[in-house]
Amino acid sequence: MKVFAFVLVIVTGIMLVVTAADFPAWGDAHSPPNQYLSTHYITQAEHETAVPNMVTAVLADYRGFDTMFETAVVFCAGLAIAAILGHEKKKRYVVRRKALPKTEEGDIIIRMATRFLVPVTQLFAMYVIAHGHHSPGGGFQGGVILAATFILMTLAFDLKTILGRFSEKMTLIWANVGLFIYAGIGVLCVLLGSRFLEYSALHKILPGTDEIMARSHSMLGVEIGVALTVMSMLFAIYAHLVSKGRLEDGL
Amino acid sequence: MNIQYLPVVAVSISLLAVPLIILLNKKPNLREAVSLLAGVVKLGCVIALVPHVLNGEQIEIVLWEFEAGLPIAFRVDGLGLLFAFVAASLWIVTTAYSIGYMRTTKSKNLTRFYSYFAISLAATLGVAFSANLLTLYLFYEALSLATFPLVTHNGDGEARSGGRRYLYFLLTTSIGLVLPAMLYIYGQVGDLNFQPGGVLVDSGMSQTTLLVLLLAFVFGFAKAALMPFHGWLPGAMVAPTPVSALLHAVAVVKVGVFSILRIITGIFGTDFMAQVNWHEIVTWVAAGTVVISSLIALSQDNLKRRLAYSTIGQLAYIILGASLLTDRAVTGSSLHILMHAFGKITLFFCAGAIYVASGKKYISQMVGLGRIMPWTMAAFLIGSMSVIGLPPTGGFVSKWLLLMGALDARMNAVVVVYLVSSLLNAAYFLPIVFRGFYVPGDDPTKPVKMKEAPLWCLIPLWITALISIALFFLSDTAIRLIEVFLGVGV
Amino acid sequence: MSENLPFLVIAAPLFGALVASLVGWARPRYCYAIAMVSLAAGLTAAIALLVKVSGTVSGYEYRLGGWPPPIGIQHWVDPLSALILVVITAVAFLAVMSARANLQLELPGKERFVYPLMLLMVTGLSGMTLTGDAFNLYVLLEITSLSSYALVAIGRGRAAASCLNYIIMGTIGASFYLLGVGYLYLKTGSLNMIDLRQIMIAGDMHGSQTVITGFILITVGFWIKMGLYPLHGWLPNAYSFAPHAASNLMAPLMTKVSVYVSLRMMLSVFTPDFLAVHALWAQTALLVATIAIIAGSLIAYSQTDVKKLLCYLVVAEVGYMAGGMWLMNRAGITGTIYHIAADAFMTCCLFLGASGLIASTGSRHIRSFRGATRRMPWTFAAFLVGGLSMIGVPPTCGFFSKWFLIQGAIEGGAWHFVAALIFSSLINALIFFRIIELAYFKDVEHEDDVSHPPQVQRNEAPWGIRIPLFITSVVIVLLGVFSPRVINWIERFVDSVGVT
Amino acid sequence: MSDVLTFIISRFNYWIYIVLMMIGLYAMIAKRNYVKKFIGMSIFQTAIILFYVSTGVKSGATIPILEHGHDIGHAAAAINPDHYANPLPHVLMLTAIVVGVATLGVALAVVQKVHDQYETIEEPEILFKLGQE
Amino acid sequence: MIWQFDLFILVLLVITALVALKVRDLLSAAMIFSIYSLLMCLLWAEMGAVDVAFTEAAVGAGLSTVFLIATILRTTRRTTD
Repeated sequence: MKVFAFVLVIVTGIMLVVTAADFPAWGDAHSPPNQYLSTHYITQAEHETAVPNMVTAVLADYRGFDTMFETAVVFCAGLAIAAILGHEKKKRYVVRRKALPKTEEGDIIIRMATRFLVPVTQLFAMYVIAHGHHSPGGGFQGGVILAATFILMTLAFDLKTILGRFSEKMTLIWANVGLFIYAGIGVLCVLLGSRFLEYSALHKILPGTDEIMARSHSMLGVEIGVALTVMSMLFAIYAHLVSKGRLEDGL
Repeated sequence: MNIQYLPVVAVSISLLAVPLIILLNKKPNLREAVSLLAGVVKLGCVIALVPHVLNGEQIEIVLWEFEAGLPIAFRVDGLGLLFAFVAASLWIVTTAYSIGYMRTTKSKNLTRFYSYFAISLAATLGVAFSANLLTLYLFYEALSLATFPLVTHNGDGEARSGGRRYLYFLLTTSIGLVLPAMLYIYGQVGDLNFQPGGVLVDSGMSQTTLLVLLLAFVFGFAKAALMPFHGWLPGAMVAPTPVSALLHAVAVVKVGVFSILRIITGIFGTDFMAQVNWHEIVTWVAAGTVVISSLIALSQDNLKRRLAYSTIGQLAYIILGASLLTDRAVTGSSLHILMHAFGKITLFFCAGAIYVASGKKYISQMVGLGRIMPWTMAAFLIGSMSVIGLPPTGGFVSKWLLLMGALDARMNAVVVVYLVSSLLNAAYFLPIVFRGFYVPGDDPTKPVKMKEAPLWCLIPLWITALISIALFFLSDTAIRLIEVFLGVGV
Repeated sequence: MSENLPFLVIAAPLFGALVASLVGWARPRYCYAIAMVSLAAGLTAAIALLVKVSGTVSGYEYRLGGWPPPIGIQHWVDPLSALILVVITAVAFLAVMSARANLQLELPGKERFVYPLMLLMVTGLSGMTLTGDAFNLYVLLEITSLSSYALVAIGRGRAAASCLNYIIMGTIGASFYLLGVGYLYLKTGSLNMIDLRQIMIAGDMHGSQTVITGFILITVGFWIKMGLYPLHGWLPNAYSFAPHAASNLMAPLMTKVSVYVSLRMMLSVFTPDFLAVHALWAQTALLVATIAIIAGSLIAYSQTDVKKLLCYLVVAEVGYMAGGMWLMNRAGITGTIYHIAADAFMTCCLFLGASGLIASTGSRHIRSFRGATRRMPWTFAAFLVGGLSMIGVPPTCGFFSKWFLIQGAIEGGAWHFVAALIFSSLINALIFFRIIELAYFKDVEHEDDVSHPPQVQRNEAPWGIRIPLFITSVVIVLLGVFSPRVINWIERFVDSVGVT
Repeated sequence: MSDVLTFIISRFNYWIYIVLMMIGLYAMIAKRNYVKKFIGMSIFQTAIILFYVSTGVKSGATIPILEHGHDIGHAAAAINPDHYANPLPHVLMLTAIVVGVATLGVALAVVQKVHDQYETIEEPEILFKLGQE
Repeated sequence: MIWQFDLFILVLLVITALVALKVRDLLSAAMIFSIYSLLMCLLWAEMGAVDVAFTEAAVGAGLSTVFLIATILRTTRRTTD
């Protein structure tokens, strides 16, 4: 196997190296990818969508259909992992508790630090989501950070406790809500007589906007949808992986 | 009714009978009545077509167009009608015979038996009426598949291995040789219709290509059992006798030679064949088959196997005649389809009757049988005479034409082959009759008691025997049909 | 609304998946109904789309987000994609219809995962068929792959272990495709398929090393995804150990859609002219396909496990299509496209039949066919229709695809491919007649006892499997009977891309 | 000589991406441990992402966010495309990263399930145990 | 953009990739893979792809590693490979 793999890798590698000689030089501003569509996105994005962060504009508007399926991929992965690792017979989630347990073993410093860190981090995540129009970031990054805060809490406390707050059922519901927001905005455009995900149609129902601002605002909605799905599904994936699907004790 | 639809009715009537046969599963008498009735209707359709064809009318119908210029279509001409007549008339007789045979041997699954029998007949008539090679091929394949359950009807190990062999041979050759050859022709010429002058005349194919194509067809239609692709036929003799009789003396094997005749006359065209000059290869292969199979038949002790090898030889006769390309030879070989069918089916019926009445399968056991079953053995004699080619039986007419054809073609070697093989035929049939009548049985002192086969068996076999004789006198109509087809006078 | 049909085809299963995953939490029983309704909606939309496309000249575009093509993502519906879309949605509908009966036996309690995953998979597959954007195709490919990984791994026994291999091979295939698209992007700056073709023609890039490597990467990537012979390693295990409900859906569709995408890339992005320049590729590909057909058939012949046998038949059938598309003539391409449709139904029929058999006998050994003609005449008859189609017996659709493929191969002078096609037909005949023989004869122990015909217990497959099975077998015959119309339809596409 | 050097240096990203990709491919095929295989898979995927990102680089350009973005419509007329990096590969790669992590998650879940069944995550041992069944 | 810095990271990337696949302890492999991701993220940030870098930092260096560690702790840490 090793010899075979080695030969395969060498052959493929040589093919790629030979091809790389044909590439435009690295960093060339006049190479085809940097000219054709790129120019349009750079110069027109703000005109057409009122979003200065071109990445967000392309992500959520020009190629919004891609992003919807990117979100669906995350959703699909969450379902997949629950399906693969899930155990049926047992009770799947614990009773909701009102407060975090007061006295348990574990490092008090870590727990206290977590208590301080989590709200701040979540606030930052929301900033990342909301400010994606103007700075790096957006729904996906924000969603990951939100998921990370929950993971941090499971590390500091334990999985059962956190699942009591954010149960598997809740993750499913929020993930669905996220995708529904995304796809729903798309369908809304259809209902308003435009094509799928053609946000400009939404200016008819968004007060005080023109077609361009409608695009900008819808993108925010879309980003929120992405964030919700990513947050809940990534946390659910973690919860399943860390407990081999039993959802009882974490690390 | 429009005359056009008659061939369609003739083909499909037995298919329509199938649901009825299945429905009447529990009522054997009705079920068999349905089979007989369908047979009569079918024969009626075929006979109704005869005057039209003799008048030179074009009866053509397109059922379904698969691609532009490539339809599934029927066209009735003399050769096809002759063949259809053979198949349809013998179906009635065989159905009657199988009632006697299958009931006496207490076979099971008779509903299945009659259903597939009916389907096979539909496919056979489909081949007979095909207007182009594609249609012919489709019905040819359908026939292979529909007869498989019949061959393996007994369901024991022997039947299964025989059936497997049957299917392997037929499918391998037809899919492996005929299909690519047909597609090649279609790709090159764009026409698969049988035409009097052939479709390959102006194709500009090289000599080698034509040879390959010719051999692909001649061997690919392995139902014709040309050596070395004959192996399935003796193996298929494990089937119940009515099946062997109808399918392996008439329907299946004749479909093979009929297809080869169609290729030679309709795709290559006799004139073009003569021009290309490859037909002699076929002549020699067929001649070899005639002689070798006759010799093998001599050495067989199992009666049905001897008949099978005899069939191989007689089929090669037909191909041999066709490959000579003279008008009289082609007429003779077409006629031999008819004559041999009635002669050989008589022989098979006799073999079955002997088995039913006495349980004997081997020739060595049949000493003195003529006294026990005189009627059967007398019919056997008539059948033998027809196959050998002695007057006053139909076989004489066709063999005579074949001989004349060989003389026309100035192929003296072929004349010799025909004569030698007729002698061999006599050598392997007549001793059976002779020993049956004149050599006393195991115990000469014991009084001989007649123990004939049941009437349901006996009557059909006498019918076919008598028709064999009648054909000697009535061969005119058949020859006329062929003349119309070939457009010549003999 | 009719303008929005392409989106409806995709949105129906997507929303179905969402709703099913939610409802499934509380009421798993309703998942089946939701799945059926959404797939029926998808099928209806696909058929409506087919009708709509028949009224246009070459095709019909749908701009997602309203952006003009190279800037935004575009759906491109031409006769080819409309046809394949109908096939996909129809087969998915039938396969999912059988899922309930299978799931009850195999994976009770997992309905709430299986149906949403199946629906997501159908979403991905339909999207791959419709999309006109090379990168969008990658995303949809991944959603399809992810759901299929899960559907395989959810099974019992060896399913998970075979899934690991599947994931690795699947990721390599998808990544190769992604890289290939990257190479094209690097050279052209565009991701839209039609745009890519135009830029490549206008810039005369067909000789460029980058484009050539991109093409090789894309082709090899999809060879892995479709399971062409030397790269097929993952396929038999993954499909045969997957739950029947999943393999009924995956086996007919996954490979076919990969073939479709490969064909789409060759014809619509790279153009036949480009491929004609590199004659060596066609020879290599035909050789590989020939080997695939022969090897697949032979291995299938040696199998005793029914599902494994069918999987190797799929491997052989992939060889048909992978070779047929490289014939690059009218008959060859027509045959390939027709075979995509025909094979989807054939494979579906066989897998449904096999799952019905396993459901009623509990064994997946080929011996469990014993006496099937008496125990389950209807199930077996429907299964047999698929088998006969696999052999290529008219009037089933299998005959007509073979007809065109062989015709194309003869025209192209690819005699080894002709030989392989015929060889595999024969092997298929052997395989299915072995099964018929088992079903017919080896049934009753007391064969000799004539007076008391043994009472055979009727043991048909559950209705939930039988109904889709019947429908599929009827479709196989209808597709054959109406093949002239289908062929005409396909030739409309073939002529429009300039294949002669 | 310096030409060759410039040629090599100017494409250094591409060389490295090929090396990383081949490392990943080799690991996916030849490594026996499934966790290692999937680490290899991630390396393989990030290598492709590196390739894409490298195609969008422009020397001397800044990040693809408009500088005066907050005052809408202000400097629109004066945007010079050469001043900003190409945003399209970035968008594509965001998607690819997500797909990568999703695949990794599913793969690891399957690894856990296999470990449940066979008590090992080494390929040869799993094959051995499968052979014993 | 400083090409020396670029070069340095690229070389480090190859080294970390090799080491991650070479170490016998899976937990170390996961951690080194995390470093690999972080370096990658640095490289992308330096190439101007801030959004990608941000995502890779969160996903590659963060979540992927967590997933890997979770799996390793739930299965086994040792390998002969």
